[in-house]
Amino acid sequence: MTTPLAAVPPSSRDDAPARSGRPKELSDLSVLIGGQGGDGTLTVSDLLGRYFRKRGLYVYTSRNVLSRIRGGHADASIRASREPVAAIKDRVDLLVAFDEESLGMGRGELEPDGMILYDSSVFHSDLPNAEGFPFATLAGGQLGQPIYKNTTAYGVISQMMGFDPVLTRAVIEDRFRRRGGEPLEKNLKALELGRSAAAQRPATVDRWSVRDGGAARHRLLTGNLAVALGFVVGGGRFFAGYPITPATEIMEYLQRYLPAFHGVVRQAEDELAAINMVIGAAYAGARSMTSTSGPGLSLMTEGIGHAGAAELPVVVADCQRVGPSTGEPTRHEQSDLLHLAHLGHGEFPRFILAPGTVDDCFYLTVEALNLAEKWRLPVILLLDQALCQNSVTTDPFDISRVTVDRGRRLDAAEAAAMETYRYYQGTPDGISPYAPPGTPGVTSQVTGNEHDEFGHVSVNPANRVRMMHKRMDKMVRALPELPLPHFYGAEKARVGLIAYGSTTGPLREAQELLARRGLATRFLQARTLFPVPVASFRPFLESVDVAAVVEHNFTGQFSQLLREAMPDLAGKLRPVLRFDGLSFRAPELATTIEEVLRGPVG
Amino acid sequence: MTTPLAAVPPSSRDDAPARSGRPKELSDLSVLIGGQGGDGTLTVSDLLGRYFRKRGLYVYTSRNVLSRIRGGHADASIRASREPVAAIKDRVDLLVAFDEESLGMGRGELEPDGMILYDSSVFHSDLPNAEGFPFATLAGGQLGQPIYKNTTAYGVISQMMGFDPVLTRAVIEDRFRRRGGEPLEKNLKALELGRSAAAQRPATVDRWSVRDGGAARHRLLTGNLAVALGFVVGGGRFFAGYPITPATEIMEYLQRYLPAFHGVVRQAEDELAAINMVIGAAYAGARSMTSTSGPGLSLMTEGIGHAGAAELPVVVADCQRVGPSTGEPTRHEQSDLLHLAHLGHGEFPRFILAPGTVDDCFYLTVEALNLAEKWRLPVILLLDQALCQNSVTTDPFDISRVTVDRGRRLDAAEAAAMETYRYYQGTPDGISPYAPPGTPGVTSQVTGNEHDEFGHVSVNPANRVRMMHKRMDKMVRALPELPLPHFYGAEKARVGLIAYGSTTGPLREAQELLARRGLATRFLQARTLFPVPVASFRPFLESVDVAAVVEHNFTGQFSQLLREAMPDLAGKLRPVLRFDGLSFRAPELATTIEEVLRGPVG
Amino acid sequence: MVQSAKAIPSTWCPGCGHFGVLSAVKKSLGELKIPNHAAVLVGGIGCSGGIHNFLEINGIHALHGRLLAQAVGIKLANPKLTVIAAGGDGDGYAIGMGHFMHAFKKNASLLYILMMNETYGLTKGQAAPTAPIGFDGNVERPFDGIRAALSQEVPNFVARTFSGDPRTMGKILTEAITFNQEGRGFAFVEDLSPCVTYNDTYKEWRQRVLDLSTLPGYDPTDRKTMFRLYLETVEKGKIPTGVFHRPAAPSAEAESLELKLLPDRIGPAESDIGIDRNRAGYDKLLQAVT
Amino acid sequence: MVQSAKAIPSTWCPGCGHFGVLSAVKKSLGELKIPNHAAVLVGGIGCSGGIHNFLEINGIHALHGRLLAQAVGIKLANPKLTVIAAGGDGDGYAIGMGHFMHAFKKNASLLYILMMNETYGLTKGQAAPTAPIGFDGNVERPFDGIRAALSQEVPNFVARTFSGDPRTMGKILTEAITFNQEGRGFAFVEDLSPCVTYNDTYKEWRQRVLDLSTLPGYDPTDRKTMFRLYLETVEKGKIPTGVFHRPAAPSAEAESLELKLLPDRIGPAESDIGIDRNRAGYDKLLQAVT
Ligand SMILES: Cc1ncc(C[n+]2csc(CCOP(=O)(O)OP(=O)(O)O)c2C)c(N)n1
Ligand SMILES: Cc1ncc(C[n+]2csc(CCOP(=O)(O)OP(=O)(O)O)c2C)c(N)n1
Ligand code: SF4
Ligand code: SF4
Ligand SMILES: [Mg+2]
Ligand SMILES: [Mg+2]
Repeated sequence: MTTPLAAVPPSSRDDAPARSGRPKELSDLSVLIGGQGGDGTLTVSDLLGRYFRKRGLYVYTSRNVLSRIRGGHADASIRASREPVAAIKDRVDLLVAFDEESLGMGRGELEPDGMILYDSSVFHSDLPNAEGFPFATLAGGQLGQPIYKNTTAYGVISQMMGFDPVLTRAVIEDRFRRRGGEPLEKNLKALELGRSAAAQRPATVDRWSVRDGGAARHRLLTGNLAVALGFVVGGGRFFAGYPITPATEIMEYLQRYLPAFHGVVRQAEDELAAINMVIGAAYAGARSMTSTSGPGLSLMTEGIGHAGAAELPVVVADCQRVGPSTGEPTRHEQSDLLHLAHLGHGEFPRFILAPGTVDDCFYLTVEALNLAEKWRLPVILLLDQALCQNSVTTDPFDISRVTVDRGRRLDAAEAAAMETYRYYQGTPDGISPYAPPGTPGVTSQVTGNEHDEFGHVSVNPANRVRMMHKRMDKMVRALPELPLPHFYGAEKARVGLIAYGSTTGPLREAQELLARRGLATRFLQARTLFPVPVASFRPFLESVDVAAVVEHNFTGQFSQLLREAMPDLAGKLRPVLRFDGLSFRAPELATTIEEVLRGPVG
Repeated sequence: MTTPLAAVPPSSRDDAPARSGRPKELSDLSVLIGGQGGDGTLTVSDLLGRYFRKRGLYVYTSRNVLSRIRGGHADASIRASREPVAAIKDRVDLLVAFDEESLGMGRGELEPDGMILYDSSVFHSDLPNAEGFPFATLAGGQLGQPIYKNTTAYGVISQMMGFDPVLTRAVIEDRFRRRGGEPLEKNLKALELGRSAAAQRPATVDRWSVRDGGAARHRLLTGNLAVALGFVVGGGRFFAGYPITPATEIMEYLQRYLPAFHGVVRQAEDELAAINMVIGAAYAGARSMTSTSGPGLSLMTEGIGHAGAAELPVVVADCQRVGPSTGEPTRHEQSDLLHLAHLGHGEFPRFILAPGTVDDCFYLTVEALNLAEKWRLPVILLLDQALCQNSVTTDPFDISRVTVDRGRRLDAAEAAAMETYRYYQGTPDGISPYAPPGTPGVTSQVTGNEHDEFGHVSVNPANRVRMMHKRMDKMVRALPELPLPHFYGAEKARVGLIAYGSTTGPLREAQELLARRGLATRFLQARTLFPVPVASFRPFLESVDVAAVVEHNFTGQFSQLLREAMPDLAGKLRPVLRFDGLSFRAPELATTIEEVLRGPVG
Repeated sequence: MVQSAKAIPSTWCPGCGHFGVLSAVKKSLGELKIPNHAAVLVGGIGCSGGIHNFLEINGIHALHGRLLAQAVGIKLANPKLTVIAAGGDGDGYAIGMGHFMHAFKKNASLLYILMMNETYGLTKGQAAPTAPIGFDGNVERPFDGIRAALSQEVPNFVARTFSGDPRTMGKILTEAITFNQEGRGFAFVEDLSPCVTYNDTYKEWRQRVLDLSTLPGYDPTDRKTMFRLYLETVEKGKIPTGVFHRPAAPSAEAESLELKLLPDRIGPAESDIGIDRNRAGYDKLLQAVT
Repeated sequence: MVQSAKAIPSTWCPGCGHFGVLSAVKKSLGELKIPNHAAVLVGGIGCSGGIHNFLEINGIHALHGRLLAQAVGIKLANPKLTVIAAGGDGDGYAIGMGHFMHAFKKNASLLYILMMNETYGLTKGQAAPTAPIGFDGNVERPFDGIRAALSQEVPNFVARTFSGDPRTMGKILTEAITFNQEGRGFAFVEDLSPCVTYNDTYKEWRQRVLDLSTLPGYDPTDRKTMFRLYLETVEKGKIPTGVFHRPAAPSAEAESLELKLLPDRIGPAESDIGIDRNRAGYDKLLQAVT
C-alpha cells in the first residue's frame, strides 16, 4: 500500500564542485553529534531536522544512547537530502563533538573534506579540519546553564551552513514554545551566542550551503509515532502497556491522543497485566493492542496463547531490541521472529506483519487491527529499534486509504435474529459470528481450555480435532489476504534480496550501489512474515539463482523460516547477518552481499 | 544407555488355546476400569499392577481422567504380559464398569472373548459376556462406605483370574499399610467380600489364569517418579515448582526425598518465582531444576532466557499436555517442541533432551544435570503426559551407570590459584570456569544484559559479537556429547520411523506389526531433539527411502525441525500426527504408517 | 430469545463450599434484576474458577491468576457491564498476588469474590498461601488478604463471607454489586469456602467465624478502628467476617477508575470507530502531531 | 588475592538518591566485617538495580521484578551468604508485587532495600505505583509497601530510611543485616531515594519525614500500635520513617525459612553430591520407593 521510495540518488559528493570561495552546496549531508548522555545531542539533531524539513529536504535521523539517563557516550546523527532517504549515510560531513570520546569515535566516519566542531571548553584538538568553540562555558557564562550549549552549537552550524536566520529562529520557537517563558528565551539567546561566535571565523561562515528540497508536505516521524497514529485511526480504542525501551513511546503518544476518542490507555503493573487487560477489552468488544519489547514479550507468552486458544483479537506490537534477556535495551536487532512464529506451548494461529518504513507502520497497524478482528486471533506487529525510534520524512497519512473492517461482528438486531448463538460456531472459514457481551438476549462462554461450540469445556477427541482445524486452518485461509511484499529493483535480475523491517532502507541503498557496480538485484521486502506467504515468495525465489536474506540476528531466523517452508529452494538462500547492535549501512551491506553471493552454493 | 527392550512378542491371542474347562491362560492381558471420577478406578488398576508385578509380569498402566476432582468419566487401564511392554494394548480382555457410560465407552474395545464386570447396583446389562455384581451396595452395606467398591471389584477379579490368595492380600497390605488402622481393615474386608461373591458364580471362578513372569526385580514406575529419582541421584539439590498437571508429582516426590540430602524443595507462589528461585540457586552453586507444563512453561519464558544469557545451569522439565493455553490438562500431546527450540526473545543456547521410556527418564535427568552444569546453560527435559503418568515395569536403576560431572567448577584452592577471575572468561570451548559466590577472595558479576568478561554491562559491538559466539557456539561444540538416539528394527530397512517420548512404546509395537505384515522398518528414537543432531540423523535419513515422523501435534513440529536442519532430505519425511488428546495405539499406528507411506512423495 | 450458552451441571464435589458462592451470586443478580446478558463472570483457574460455566451468564475463563487483569479490561472497555471476577485462593493470592494488590489501587467498579479454602483443590490439595503452618508440609505463615486490603488508603468495599452462612453472603454480595453499580469502585469479598475433599473446615470455621458488625465500636468507614478490631478478633482465635470497609458516602469526585477515565460512561467497546464518524478528529490529530 | 570483578563507576545522575543506598550498604558491610566474597547483592532492573555493579561484591542482575525470587533461591542454596536484594519501586511494587508480598511469608533471612522515588527512572519518568495522583497523568492512589508489610502476621524486620539522612540509614541497615545474620528472617527497608532528574523530592521529603521512634508509645514489637501510629502520622501530612517492626527477641523455634529447611545450615550448594558420598542414601531411597 505504501508508495515505494524513488531510487536512491548517487551521493552528492560525486559531482560536488571543488572547494572554492563560494559555499559548497551539499545535496545529501550528514551530521553526527556526540557527547555524554544529558549533553543534549538529541536536541541538536532534532533542531537540525526541523530546519531541514522546513526547507523541504528529506531527513533521516538516528540515535545511539546507552540505557542510562545521564553520562556515557551518546550520539545522534542526521541526514538531509534533496532525494528521499531511508537510512543513515555511511560517512559524515560534519561531526559535532561535545567531548573527546565523541571525536575519537566519529573521526573515522568523516568525509575527506568533512569538518569537526568541538567543545573547546572540554578538550582541545589539533586536527586541521577541527574548529573549537567553548560551547559549555559560552552557554554557562552567558545563560547560567551549560546545558544550553546544544542550542549554541545549533547556532554555529546554522551560520556555517548559511541557514536562513528567520527559519532558524522559528525552529527554536516551535520546539520550545510548549515550555514557554524562560526556556524559550534562553534558547533563543543561546542560538544567537552560537551564530555570533561562528560569524567571527571564516571557517564557520557560509562554508556549505543547502538548497531547498521539494518535500514541502512531508513530516519528520518515527515508527512509534506512526504506529500510535495508525492505532487511533484504525479504530484502536483500548491500549495497555508497561514501559520498556524502545516501545514506551507508543504508549506515551496514545496516552495523549486516545482519550479524545472514548479510548482508554492504561499503564499496567506489568506485562502480564497488560496483555490480560487487552484480552479482557478485546473480549468486551474494543479494538485493543499492547506494545512491548523482548523481556515484556516473553512475559506475554501465556497471554498471547490464551488469545489464540480463546479466539480473541489482540494486536501485539513487538519493538525488537538486542536480546536475549535484558540484552542491550537501546540497541537494534531483529531476533524475535522465530520466537514469535512458535511462541507459546501448544499450537494456535497468529499472523506476523512487519512494516518496512515509517509510512508502512501507519498502514500496517490498521491492517493488523482489521485482520485480528476479522479472523479473531492475535496479530503481531513486528518492529525493530531503528524503525521505532529513528525518524524520517514521511508523506502525510492518507485517511482515505484506511478502512475499518470489523469482520463478522453482530449488532443487537443481527444477534436477536439468530436462532442459536454459539461463540465458537463452526463455519466454513472458521470465523464465528461475534456478539459482544452486553448484547441483549445473548450470552457467551469464552475459554482457553478446549471447548465445544458453546464455549464449554470439552475433551471429546472428535471435537478436539474439529476445533484445532477451526483455529489452525485460519492460517491457510487468511493467507491470500495478508499484506503482500513490496518489490524493488530490476524485474529480471538473477540475484534476489530478502529483508524486512528497517533493513529495507539501507538495503535499498545497497541495491543502488550494487547496481552502479553492475550487479542487478531484485529485492523482496516481506511484510507478512508468518505464516510464510509461499504464494508470493516461491515465484520470487524461483525467478532468481540465489537470494541474500538480510537480517539482524545470529541464526538467520528468517532464512530458517523460508528454508522450512520451501526446502526445495533452500539451496538458494544466503544469510547476511549482523548482530552487534548496530544497523546495517549501505556500503558495507553491498560489499557483504557481494562476498556472500560469491560463496559456495549451499 | 538404556537396554533396548526385547522385541515385542506376538499377541498371546494368536496361539491361545480354545476355551475349555480349564482356565485359559493369558500371557498378555488388558483390563480397563471405568467409572466416575472418585469411583476409585485408579485404585483398582494400582492393585492389579502391584499383583502382576509381584508375579514377575511386565506391566503398563495408563489413565484417562478429567480435570476435576469428582464426577465425570474416568478410566484406568492396565496391561500385564510375560514379555516387556511399553504401551497399552489396543483391545481389552476385561472391562470393569462402575457406571453405564463406562460400559458404553469400553465395549467397542473388547476382545471377542473378552468379559465385562459391572456394578449391578448402578445399572443393568443384558450383554451375554457381562457379569453384574452390586459393588457399591455390597461395600456400602457391609463396610458403611460404598467407596470400598473398588477393592471389592479387585476381589472379584482376583477370584476370576485365579490369583494366589496370599499375594492378593499382601498387595492390599502393601498399599494401605501407610494409612494403617481402619482403612487397611476395611479394604481387607472389601477384598474378601469380592472374593466370596465371585466364588459363587462359575463365570468368575478361575476363568483365566496368569502364569508367573521372569521380571522379578522390576518395579512399576511412572516417568515422573523416575525423573524425581534421577534428580536426586544426579545430585540435584534445589527444586522449585508450582503445581500443574501432569508435572505436580515430580515436585511432590522431591518434597519427600530431597530433604534427606541437604536438598531444598519449594512450592513457589507461581512459575515466575519458581524459575527465578532456580536461577538464584543455580547461581549460588546448587544443581537446580523446575518442572512444569504448558501454561507454566510459557510463564517461564523470560526466566529461561535469563539463564541462557547469564550462563546459568538450570534444568526445566516440561511435562507436555494438550495445548494451547489451558487446553486439556489431563490429556496427552507433544506440541511444545518448536516453542522450546525457539523460546524467548533474542537468541541463546539450550539443549532439549527427550527420554523415551521410564528407564530413560532416570538416566536422561542425570544427563540433563551434567550437561547444564558443564555447558552452563538451560537444558530442557521434554516429557509428555503418557510418559509422566503412565507406569511401566522398569529395571532397577543402576547407580553405577551414573556419573556426576560438574564441569569446570572451581574449589577454593583452584580459585585462589587464579590470577584473574572472570565469570565470563573467554575460552576455546566457551565454557568459563565457575567459582560459586562465597569462594574466598573471588567476586563475580552476573547479568542478562550483554556484558564483558567480568560481567559488567557492555554495548561494545565487537564484544557483543564475541559474546554471542561464546554462548551460541556451545550448541555446535556440545553436539557430539549430547545423548544419542536409540535405533530399533531392521538395519537395512528402506523405511524409517522417527519419534520421541512416549510414542516410542506404541511405535515399537507398530513396528512389530508391520514386520509381521512384511514391512521392515528401522526406528530412530530421538533423545536429543535440539540442536538437531545432524551427525546421527543424516546418515539414518540417507539410508532410508522415506521416513514417517510420528508425533502428537497438529503441525508436525519435529518434522519441521528436521526439514529446516536437512532441507535436502525434506522430501523423505512423512508426518504421522495425532492431536485429539489420546495416545497412539499400535495397530492404528501401523495402519496409518502404511497409508502415509503409500502417499505421494513430497 | 436467542438460544445461547446455557449453564452446565457443576463439576464440583458434593458439599464443596463453592456451591454457596454460586447460589449467592445467582440470587444477588436476580434481586438486582441484572439480566444475564448484562453481566460477565470472569472465572479463575481452579475448581472455583469453573463457576462461570454453571450459570447462564456471559463467562470468560481467565488464565490462572489473571482474572482481575481481564476483569479490569472488560470493565474499562464497557463500563455498563456488571463485572464479577471469581476464583480461588491459589489463583488470587499465589500467582495472582500482584494483580490482587493492584486491584485496590486501580479501583475499577467490579466485584471480586475469592473462594478461600486454604488449598489448591483442582491440583489435589497442596497448600495455598492461606494454608496454616503444617498443612501438607507448609512452613510459611498464612497470608491474610483482608488485612492487606485494609492496609491501603483506598476507598474500596472489603468484606468476608462464609459459605456456611448463605443468607449473610447474599446480603453482602448484593451490597457489593450495588456499590459497583453506583460507580464507587472495587469491591472485594473473600468467601470462606471449604474444600470438603482436601480440607474440610466447615465445622471448625462455623465455630470460629465472628461478624465484626456485632462488636462495639464497629465502624467500617474507619480503617484504623477496623484494623484494630480485626487483629483483636484474630488474637481471640476467631475469624472475622462481615463488611470491613465501606466508604461513608460517594464522594463528589469520581473515585472509580472507569468514571475517571470515561466520565460520560461510553467505553471503548461501544464507541463508533467508523472512519467517517471520526474524520474531523483524525484530521485534527494528524495535523497537530505531524 | 585473585583479581576479579571490581566496582565500576556509577552510571547514576549526580545527586541521585540511590547514591545514599550505595554508600550505606558499603558502610554497613564494612562495619560488620563481611568480606566481599561472602555477600551477594541482587540488583533489580532500573537505575536503582544497577547498584551491584558499583561495589566490589558478588552481584547478580535479576530480571525486572524478580530479584526477591532470585535472592531467596540464593539464600536457600547457600545460607551462609549475606544476601541483599536492592531495586526500585517500579521493580518491587509494580512487576514485582507478587514476590514482594510473598517475601514476608517466606521469611528467608535476607535484606531487601527498595529505593522509592515514585517514578520509573530508567524508562524516563513514568509514574511508579508509589506516585501521587496527578504525577505524569496518574489517577491511582499510591501504594504503601510499609503498610502492606505491617498488615501481615509475620516476624520480619520492617523499616523506612531516607537517602537524605545517611547516618540513620547506615544504622538501620546494619541492624537489618544483623537480624539476617542471626537467622531471624526477612528484613525489608524502603528507602526514600529521590530521582533528581524526574522527580526531585529532596526538599519536600526532608521537611516531611518523621522518625516514629520519637513518638510516645512507639513499640516496634506491636503491630496494632505501629499501624495506628503510622496512620496518624500520615494523616498529619508526615512521612513515617524508622524501624516499624522488629520482633522482640529470637524465638526458640527457628522462624526463618532457611533455618526451618536447613537446620544444620548446610545448603544445597555446599553439599557434596558425589555418588560415592551418597551411595548409602541412594540405595535406601531406591529400595524404599521402587
Ligand atoms: C500458569 C498455571 N500454573 C498452574 C496451573 C495449574 N493449576 C490449575 S488450578 C490450580 C490451583 C487452584 O487452586 P485455587 O485457585 O485455590 O482454586 P480451588 O481449586 O482451590 O478452588 C493450579 C495451580 C495452571 N492452570 N496455570
Ligand atoms: C519485563 C520488563 N519490563 C520492562 C522493562 C523496562 N524497564 C527497565 S527499568 C524499568 C523501571 C525502573 O523503575 P524502578 O524500578 O522504579 O527503578 P528506578 O529507575 O526508578 O531506580 C522498566 C519498566 C524491563 N527491563 N523488563
Ligand atoms: S476438590 Fe475441593 S475445591 Fe475442588 S470441587 Fe472438590 S471440594 Fe470443591
Ligand atoms: S534518572 Fe533518576 S533514578 Fe535514574 S539515576 Fe537519574 S536521578 Fe537517579
Ligand atoms: Mg483454593
Ligand atoms: Mg523508581
